[in-house]
Amino acid sequence: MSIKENEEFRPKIVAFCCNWCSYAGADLAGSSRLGYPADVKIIRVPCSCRVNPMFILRAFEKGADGVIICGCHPGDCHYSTGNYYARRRMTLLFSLLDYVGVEKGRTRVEWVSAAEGVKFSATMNEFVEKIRSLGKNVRLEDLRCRN
Amino acid sequence: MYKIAKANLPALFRLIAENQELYLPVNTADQVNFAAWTEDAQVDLDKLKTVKSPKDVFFPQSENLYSCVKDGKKISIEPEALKEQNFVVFGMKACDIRGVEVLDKVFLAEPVDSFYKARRDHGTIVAMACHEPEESCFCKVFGIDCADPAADVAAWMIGDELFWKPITEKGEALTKLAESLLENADEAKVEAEKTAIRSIVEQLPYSDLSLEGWNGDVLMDKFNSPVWEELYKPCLACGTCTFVCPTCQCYDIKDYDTGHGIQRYRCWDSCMYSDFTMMAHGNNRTSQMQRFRQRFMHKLVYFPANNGGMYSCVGCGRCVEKCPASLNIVKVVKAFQKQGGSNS
Amino acid sequence: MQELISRIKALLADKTVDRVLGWKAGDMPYNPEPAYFETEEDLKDFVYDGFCGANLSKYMIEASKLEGKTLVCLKPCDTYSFNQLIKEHRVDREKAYIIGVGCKGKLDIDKIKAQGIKGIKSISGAEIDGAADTLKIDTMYGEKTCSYADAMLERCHVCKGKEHMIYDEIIGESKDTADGNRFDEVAKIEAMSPEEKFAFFQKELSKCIRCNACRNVCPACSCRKCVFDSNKFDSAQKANVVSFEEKMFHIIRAFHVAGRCTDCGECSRVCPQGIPLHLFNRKFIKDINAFYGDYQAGADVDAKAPLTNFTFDDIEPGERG
Amino acid sequence: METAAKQADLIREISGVNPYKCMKCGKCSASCPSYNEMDIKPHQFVSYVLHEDIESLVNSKSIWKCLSCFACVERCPRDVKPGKLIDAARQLVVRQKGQDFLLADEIPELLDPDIPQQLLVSAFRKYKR
Amino acid sequence: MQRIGVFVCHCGSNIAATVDVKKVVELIKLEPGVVHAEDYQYMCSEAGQEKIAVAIREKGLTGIVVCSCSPRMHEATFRKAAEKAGINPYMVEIANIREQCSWIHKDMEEATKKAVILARAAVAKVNLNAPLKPGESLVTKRALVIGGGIAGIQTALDIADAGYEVDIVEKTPSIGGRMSQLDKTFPTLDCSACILTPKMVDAAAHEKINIYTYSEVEKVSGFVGDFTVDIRKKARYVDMDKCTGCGVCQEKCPSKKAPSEFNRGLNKRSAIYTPFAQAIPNVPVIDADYCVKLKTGKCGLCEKVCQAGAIDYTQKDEIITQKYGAIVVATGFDVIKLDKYDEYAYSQSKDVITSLELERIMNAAGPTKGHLERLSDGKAPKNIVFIQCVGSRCSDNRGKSYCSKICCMYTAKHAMLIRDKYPDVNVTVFYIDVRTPGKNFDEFYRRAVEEYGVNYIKGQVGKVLPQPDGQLLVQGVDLIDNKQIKMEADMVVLAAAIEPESSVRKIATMLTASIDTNNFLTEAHPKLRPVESPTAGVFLSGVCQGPKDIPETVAQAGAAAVKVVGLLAKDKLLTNPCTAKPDELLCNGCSTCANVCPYGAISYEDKLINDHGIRETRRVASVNSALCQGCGACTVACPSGCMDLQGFSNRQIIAEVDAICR
Repeated sequence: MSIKENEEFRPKIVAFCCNWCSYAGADLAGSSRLGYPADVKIIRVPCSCRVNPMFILRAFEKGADGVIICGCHPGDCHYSTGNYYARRRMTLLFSLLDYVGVEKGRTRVEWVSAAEGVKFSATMNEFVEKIRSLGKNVRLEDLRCRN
Repeated sequence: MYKIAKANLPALFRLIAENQELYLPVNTADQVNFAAWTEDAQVDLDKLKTVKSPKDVFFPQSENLYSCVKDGKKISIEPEALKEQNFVVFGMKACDIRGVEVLDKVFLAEPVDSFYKARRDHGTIVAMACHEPEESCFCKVFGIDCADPAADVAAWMIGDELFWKPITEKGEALTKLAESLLENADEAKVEAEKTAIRSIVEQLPYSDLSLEGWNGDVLMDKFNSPVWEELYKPCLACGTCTFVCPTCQCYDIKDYDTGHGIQRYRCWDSCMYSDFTMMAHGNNRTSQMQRFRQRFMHKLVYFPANNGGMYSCVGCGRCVEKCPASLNIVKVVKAFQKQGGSNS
Repeated sequence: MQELISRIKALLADKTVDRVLGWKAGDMPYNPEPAYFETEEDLKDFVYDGFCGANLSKYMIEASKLEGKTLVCLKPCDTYSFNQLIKEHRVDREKAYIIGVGCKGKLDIDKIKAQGIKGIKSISGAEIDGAADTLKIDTMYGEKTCSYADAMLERCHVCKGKEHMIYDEIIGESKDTADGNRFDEVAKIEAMSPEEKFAFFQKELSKCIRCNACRNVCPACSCRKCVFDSNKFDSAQKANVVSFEEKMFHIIRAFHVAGRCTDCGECSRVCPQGIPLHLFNRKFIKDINAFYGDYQAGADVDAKAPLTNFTFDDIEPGERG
Repeated sequence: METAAKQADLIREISGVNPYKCMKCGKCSASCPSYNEMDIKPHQFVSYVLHEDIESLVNSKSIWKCLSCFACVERCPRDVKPGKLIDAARQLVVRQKGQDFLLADEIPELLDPDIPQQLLVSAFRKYKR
Repeated sequence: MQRIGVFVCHCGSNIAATVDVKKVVELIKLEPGVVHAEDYQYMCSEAGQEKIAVAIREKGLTGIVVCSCSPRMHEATFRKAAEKAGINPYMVEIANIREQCSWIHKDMEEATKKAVILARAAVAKVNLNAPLKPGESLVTKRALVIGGGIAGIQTALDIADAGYEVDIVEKTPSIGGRMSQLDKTFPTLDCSACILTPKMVDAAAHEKINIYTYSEVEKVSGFVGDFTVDIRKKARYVDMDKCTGCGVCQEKCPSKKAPSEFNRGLNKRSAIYTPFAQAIPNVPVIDADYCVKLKTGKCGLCEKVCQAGAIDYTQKDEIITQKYGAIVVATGFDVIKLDKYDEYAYSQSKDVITSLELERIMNAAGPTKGHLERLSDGKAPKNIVFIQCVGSRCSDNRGKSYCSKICCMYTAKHAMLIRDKYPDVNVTVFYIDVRTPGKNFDEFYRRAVEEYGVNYIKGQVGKVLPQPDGQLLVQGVDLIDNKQIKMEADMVVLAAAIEPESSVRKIATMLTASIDTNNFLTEAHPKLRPVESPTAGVFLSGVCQGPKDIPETVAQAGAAAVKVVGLLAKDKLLTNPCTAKPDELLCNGCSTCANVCPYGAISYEDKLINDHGIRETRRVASVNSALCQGCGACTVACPSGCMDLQGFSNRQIIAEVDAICR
């Protein structure tokens, strides 16, 4: 790690991207050279509906500072309905996380199509910015995993 | 015999906690449990029973055994340090102290559990008599005198005064530490209190519970009794009874991946759980009836058989109060009585 | 209660049912336990009073596997759970003979004890027939009283009503004991700052001993093997090692029963540490109602559950309804 | 004294316009009613800002000839809005002049309610020369 | 424990310039399970693949991680390579260190660090990978083409010529599409009808082609090789078998107030109509909105005059259910609505028209019988102004951000044709750029300028003002002369942007084919798979994928047909083995999973289960792996974690999460 990077808080961010739209959108951002911070690491899932709340909590447990889920736009799901289920699940989960005092903004859902490299990059930049402003996740981490 | 005004207790606690940890009953979100004393802890000495027994002071619900630290493909092992600091447990009741004696049988016998032993060696117990025993108590059944608890220090809360009697060397040392706050007292009030408590104990509904039929060579008879088939049915297979119990000592050993290595820790387990003693081939107790039977057979038959007749129930009554299905060891004992002491 | 017992006897006698699932008197005035009765002789211990709070519908999962019919006594709120279990194919309606028993609010012994009443020898006023407004409690430390309403379980203050959702017959009268808004407590927390919310739940959950009573009593938590007991998610945990695990457990448990929880309140009733666990479930219920329209799990077996349903215009995660 | 680059930045900031978006179609100049009065044409404003020649802009006749009709703003297909650039240049001049504003009571009493707020503001700037 | 080999690709300098590949190799070697790691210039090359094969042989690898470009690019390549070398192809995972690392990060240290983490996550996943075997599904040897324009017709013809059955579904009463509305075509000025009509006839006559006109796709289910489609055949009120196409009904029909769709509403047609003379099928339909009989019950004239007795007022919509192996979308385009472009006075003056309307005016079968005249007064125009890029290349919210591609050329065509036929008419074109990439395109445009004297002005029109005398005042700018121009015109032609046909959204949703923000269907890869949708078995033909001219459309139509034929030629398809799989011992039988399955792939059965010695009959879920597409909705719906997704299992994803967060 360079000294420069040490100075500021570098969050750990997990992005779950559906294979068909958002992962392709991330690829397009890449081939269009639309940058976003290296703090974001993408996990490819077939569909946003594959994202189990357990995965999200697990990420926080292990020290993630933000989790974002990206899927196809409503109506465009490769599997017709997956993102609708994901939307309801995440709506409820995020609301509960807010309710137990986890800062709003640590979790986010964004619909990014395969054609939206610009949106993908912009979303990630925005999200990283938000997480940086929120600081380290201390409310949902397992202290044993601290470095 | 010494005494200290109730109003001075905070000063006493502060003094004790100056250079050692002090555990005592603390109210957190309306529930009283043993916890470390802090300046803003809501100490509650009036509550007869803490929700959990204080056994976790000596045998924590979970504790690290050692850590494996990973560096590339190299792994090194870092043992967990043993307790080296002295500490005081204030306000344990006679039943809880018996509970610790039961744990001693398990953990201090060969092979000695070094984690437990270190805690026992460094802990000083201030026992408190039970001012107003309740209907769920049945310590008398196990020969425990809650009016005169024996530990490093015995204490009685009588009116606005706490009476203090050192018993052991550790107790004397603690008394010396607290000297400035203690004043001499005579034993008359304490004796009166003991008499009062004992008379209440006599009236307690469970005090006449008979353990007849549980001693001697009854293992197979009890084990094969059809009573279990009926008794277990309401059991939800939760671990409430186990986790509030002062004598349950089973634990599981698990690994936690911290990302930088592995922490091997042990944590309380419950014989009520379906994965208790789970092994590669499955589980040696496959039904809830068997698990239910195990718990009570252990308390009333197996443990005494191996420990000179010492039951591993102390009659604290926590399971009586907390079981979600209103099951408890008293109902078990009574059910066998009803069945008519069929031990031939 | 006599009417109930004679009816049960009749149904056992004419072999309509093979056994009865009800409550057996305990050795304290307040600790009856769920029990099976197979003969008239057994029934002498049968009791049904204000302390029979246990929701027997979950026991019907096991009873459904037995030969013949089981008569089960269900209070109005228990019938929601039973319906939900039918919906999830966990109980067999054909194996159940449901007597809808009357309910006038169930009692919480901890609330009575919290008033400093101890050494209880007997309690009168908790009987189901002609329940009194005031409980008379005879203790070793003297005669005490306590108002019935003050001794009621939290859930009875937000009673879902006196109607049974499913039954074969109803015996006894019920009363809607609601005297508060079900979502008041949730709204109070929602209004807190994130720091306050966190502190509140941190404090409550710090008491959790992971005894699993809440899960094991829950009619919605009917999994053969809970994710927290299996290695499917690498999530098998037994003890509260650090505060995260309690949060993980309670958040996921609430999520797993979201849209399925009938708000029967058993989790809060049985928690040995008095954690208000219903606050999790009720938050989900409140959100579901606000986001997707009013939904009461267990009211209608055929209704589509909110988490297996959707509309194109559902609100987006993070938005407020 | 501000450098040209700083001034160009200021213009971009005040106007909120990204001059790089311009595709040089000329629709602004095609729409402009004051086109013939102007020395620097609306579409050229963009390249002056791009080339950071703000000096010429603030000294041009154009910034005072612009009627602030916003036809170019309305019709620009690329959201570049030359009218806003012109207004920004005007503002630059006004700012340099100091506290030389119209007083509130000088605002004509009878105003067409349909006139956009922004038009009024830029008109005041313009006529307060 | 797996024996994992990690292969780090330089991708020339694409990766290696930003990611220190040597460092990645060095660090990844420290991960548990990794027994081999190396880097190479191009892993996807023959030599690169050979390196993988050698390592598998020599080091006994059981799992492979390739750190390279997106798995969407080369996952299949490396899986094949692994399979050839003897290990299960699903033991390969890709760490995407190009698109999602080297290409978006500038700092080498940072990018390298991230690449190592991504590789670590892939290693963690492979550690838990299990060999998977694809299942097989049968292919229905029939294709569906949605849209009967030139794209659809050409695709259908090419598929049918290869010997497969094809159905065309066209929502209007005739096939032909937009091309049938055109008068001439660039850059050769062929008559559009002359080259289209034979194709239409061929299609209609082809024994393998079945055309459903006046029909729409209603519902699509299934998956590649086995789609089931409901087609709604709208009530035509004319018996297709009986009608002889004599046309008497249309002549006699008293209701002649319906705007002609074919002529863009410039004139009227009868309630019973064929859209144009060469319509195929040559069978009219009755427009229920205008038919007096259907509206009031009176009239019935067409029935009386029809000697064939083909009129049937009682006809109802009919649903046809058909199975297909492949579906081609060829839904085409329309021009945008111009209501947001007030400045051009399109809605104020009849003489401001779109180019497509001009096509109809110029066409002999059009509203003016091919005479160039003003629609307001029928007079011959003297000055015509063409305005380019109306709604194209706009980044405001009024128009489209893209270039419509065909306008420059058809405007040159129009200008040239007008100057050719009416040399005294002045033609002015306002343009931003003239875009003529295409064979003989620029030559064509230059001819318009040089030979036909069309006046091209670099600049835009700001506004068109209709004058009281009916003339149009055009105010524009000449950016070269730096002059504002005010000129009179008697006709203004707007090159309005084109956009995908509005019905495509619904169709895309039914097909679960992805669609971009402009409603163009997304191709599987912008360069390498331009005629395939990311949804397997769905192909794209024509403008539904992006603006195109006719030759490009025909070329793409042929390409799509080849893809379809390639698919239909197979008897069986290998199915994706990444499907859901229940653990019967954990199943509660609650049906929650089945309730969220979009494919009806989950069923329940009563099954004797042996759960560690406890034998009982339980209601348990079972997954039909041929139907399951592997979305994973069920895995999250399942509370006990009994349902898991192969290839993306709970523990695999958790391992990735752990590796990333550590």
